[in-house]
Amino acid sequence: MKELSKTNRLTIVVSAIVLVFIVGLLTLRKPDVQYNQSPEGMLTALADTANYLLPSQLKRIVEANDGKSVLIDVRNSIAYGQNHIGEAKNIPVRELFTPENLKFLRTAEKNNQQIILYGESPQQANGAWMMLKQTGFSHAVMVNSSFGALNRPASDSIPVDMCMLRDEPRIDTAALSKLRNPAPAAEKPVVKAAPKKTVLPAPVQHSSGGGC
Amino acid sequence: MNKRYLILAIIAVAIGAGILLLPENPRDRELSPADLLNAIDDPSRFLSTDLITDRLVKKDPSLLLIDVRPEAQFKMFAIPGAINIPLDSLLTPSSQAALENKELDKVFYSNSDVMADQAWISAKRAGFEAIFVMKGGVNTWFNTIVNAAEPSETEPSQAFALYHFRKGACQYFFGTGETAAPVTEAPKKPVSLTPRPVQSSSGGGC
Amino acid sequence: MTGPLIPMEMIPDAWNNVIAVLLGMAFGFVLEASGFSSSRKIMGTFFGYDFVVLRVFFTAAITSMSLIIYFDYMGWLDASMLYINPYYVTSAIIGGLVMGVGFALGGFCPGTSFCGIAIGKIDAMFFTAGLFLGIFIFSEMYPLIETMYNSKNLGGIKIYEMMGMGRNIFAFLLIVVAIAMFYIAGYVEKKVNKVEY
Amino acid sequence: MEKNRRDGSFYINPYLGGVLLGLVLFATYYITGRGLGASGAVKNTVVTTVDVIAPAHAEKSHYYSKFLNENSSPMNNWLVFEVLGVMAGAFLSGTLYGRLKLKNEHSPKIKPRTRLIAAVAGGLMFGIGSQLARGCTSGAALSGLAVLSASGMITMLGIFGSAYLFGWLFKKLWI
Repeated sequence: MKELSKTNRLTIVVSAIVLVFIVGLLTLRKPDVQYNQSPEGMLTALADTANYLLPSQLKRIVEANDGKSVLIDVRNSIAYGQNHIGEAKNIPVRELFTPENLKFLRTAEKNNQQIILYGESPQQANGAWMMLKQTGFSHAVMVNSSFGALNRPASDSIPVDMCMLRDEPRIDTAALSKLRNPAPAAEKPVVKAAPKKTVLPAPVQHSSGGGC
Repeated sequence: MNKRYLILAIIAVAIGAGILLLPENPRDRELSPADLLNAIDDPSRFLSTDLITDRLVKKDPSLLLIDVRPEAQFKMFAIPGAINIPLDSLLTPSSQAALENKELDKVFYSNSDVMADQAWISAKRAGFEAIFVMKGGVNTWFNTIVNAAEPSETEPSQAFALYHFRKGACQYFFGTGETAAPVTEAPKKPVSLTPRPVQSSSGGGC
Repeated sequence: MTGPLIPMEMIPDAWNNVIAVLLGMAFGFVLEASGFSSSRKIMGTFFGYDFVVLRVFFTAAITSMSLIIYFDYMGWLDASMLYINPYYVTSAIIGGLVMGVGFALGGFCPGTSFCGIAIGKIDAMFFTAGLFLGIFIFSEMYPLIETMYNSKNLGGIKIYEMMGMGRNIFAFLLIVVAIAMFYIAGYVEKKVNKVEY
Repeated sequence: MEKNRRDGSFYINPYLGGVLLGLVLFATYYITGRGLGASGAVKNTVVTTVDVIAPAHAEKSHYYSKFLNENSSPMNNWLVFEVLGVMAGAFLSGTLYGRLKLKNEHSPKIKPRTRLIAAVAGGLMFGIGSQLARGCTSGAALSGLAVLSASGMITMLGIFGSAYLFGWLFKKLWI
């Protein structure tokens, strides 16, 4: 076993590997953004109506302008340039995590400011909002309305159609029941509350909603 | 034996102890926040209601419609052939099994876009592939397929083809249309601009 | 650069074969230089006079395992993209046992027999001839054993998942067990009579 | 040291060999995403040979046809090139350390012919086993152990366990 007594080169190689590990660990940069909420926790947050702002609530906040919140416009810069709400800052969805935007958002988060996101549609705001909510911005909320509806001069009288808090079914039940029972029989199915041509009432009862 | 070996053994154990300190990654497939943001910004996940209807009518076996609304709403009205996975139970093991199937195009829908998109983002983060969102949700589906508006005389013939396709689909789903419009063939091409997902399967489709 | 490079398409496919030859050369050099070209040196592991196989095998395993784990953590390598042999329970166990018999009889395994051929070992050449014959026989017998060959597929499962423990704990234990084995090997080697070969 | 390097009895420290082998294995994983292997090359050679001699038979067989495709020959395979490299590398090492010599290694107690018969029998068993386990010592056990795959671990235990058992049975061949 004379080869067992020769350990010089072995030591050199092992030291080199250990050196690689140490250098790697020292130079390791944590990614700027990390999840701090589990997927399951996020699903719970999605069901919390406090995370969705109604247009009327937004209006009140914009008018108060007390520095307790920052408004973020997640549409592209052209749309932002044409028109935007109040003193909104433009952060397109794709640029949400650029260093300067992150710095801005983190400052707002540190100052306990509410981060309010709105977009062309609630769906656009939702993407950006979910990203922020999952990565540690606990004060982020989204506006549950489209920009077009927000920007009406008299946003107090927002039509029901525009108020889209948590997706409501707006299907024509009359047409549906006609489909299911082609001949208008005597005994109507009692599933439908209102057989007349109407809009289904919203299943979620929101007290805060002034606009609806 | 040899002092060197003692030192080397200690180094090896130290490396092993270092491994112990590293985080386990149970969420191996989880998308990083940066990747997820890019995915969110990419609109290719949206499929139009007409495209979905076309695939439903053709009994495309590679299509799985997932209704993410609460159960009560699902029972009241749902698109034929859809299964119900309410948003809050999206990540339970039984739901994950449905999302796991790589052969199927999983299409989320809700009443409008938001909830379906929330389900999509959650599933995307968890690393699921071949998932889509039906643009407009039930509301649009209902208004375009069931309550299809008849185009006026002046509109191009494509509008009429689309209208007849919708009426035909409606009759297909519910047995009868409101008007006795003859069932015409679905347009040869997908009626919407949304491209069909690249991942094709043996199933029908276009 | 995040590996693995070829699946990530960082190296064009054309380089594939060149890389194969280079990596093969390194592999062959290390095997030969460690003494794997000599069947009697290899067999020493089973009779306790030379534990070179045990030492090389486990040192290599724990080295590359630690490298993969650390590189995965540091983001230089995506470990989830590495190929993992599917685990077919029955055929893996039977195959392992059959290979063990072949090892005891032939004194080589396929990789080392090629090293043996390269430096002119006649027994290695006969072993490789047997290898060809064995694979040919297997292919011809395949219809008979097809069901067993394909039964009980657990997919590309990891050993620690199968045992229900964490990856890091398993890796640590493997390193500790390997060092303990090296120590025992050194002890046994002293006790057993030397064999000249 | 320089003196005994050339006489063929010099081997590198086994732990150094192990660490170097680990680095090679890691490099293979890092570059190609798969491990090293050896028996796969033999399999591809067998498939090619059968395909050349009896194409109809190869086409019909369930096993050969798995590895045949119309565009490229099974010989044009990563593993085949790798094994060519292995032989080149071993030749290099053999030259460096002075081990290039035609030799039939066997125990002094047996005839050379017995050794060769045992070698063929061993190779035969190894060939069958490696196809069953979908890889040999390097392909399944070593590469599998590096990524902690279950099949690698089980195959390794199978190989070493039964080799220990049968090693004592065939002790005469070796000591």
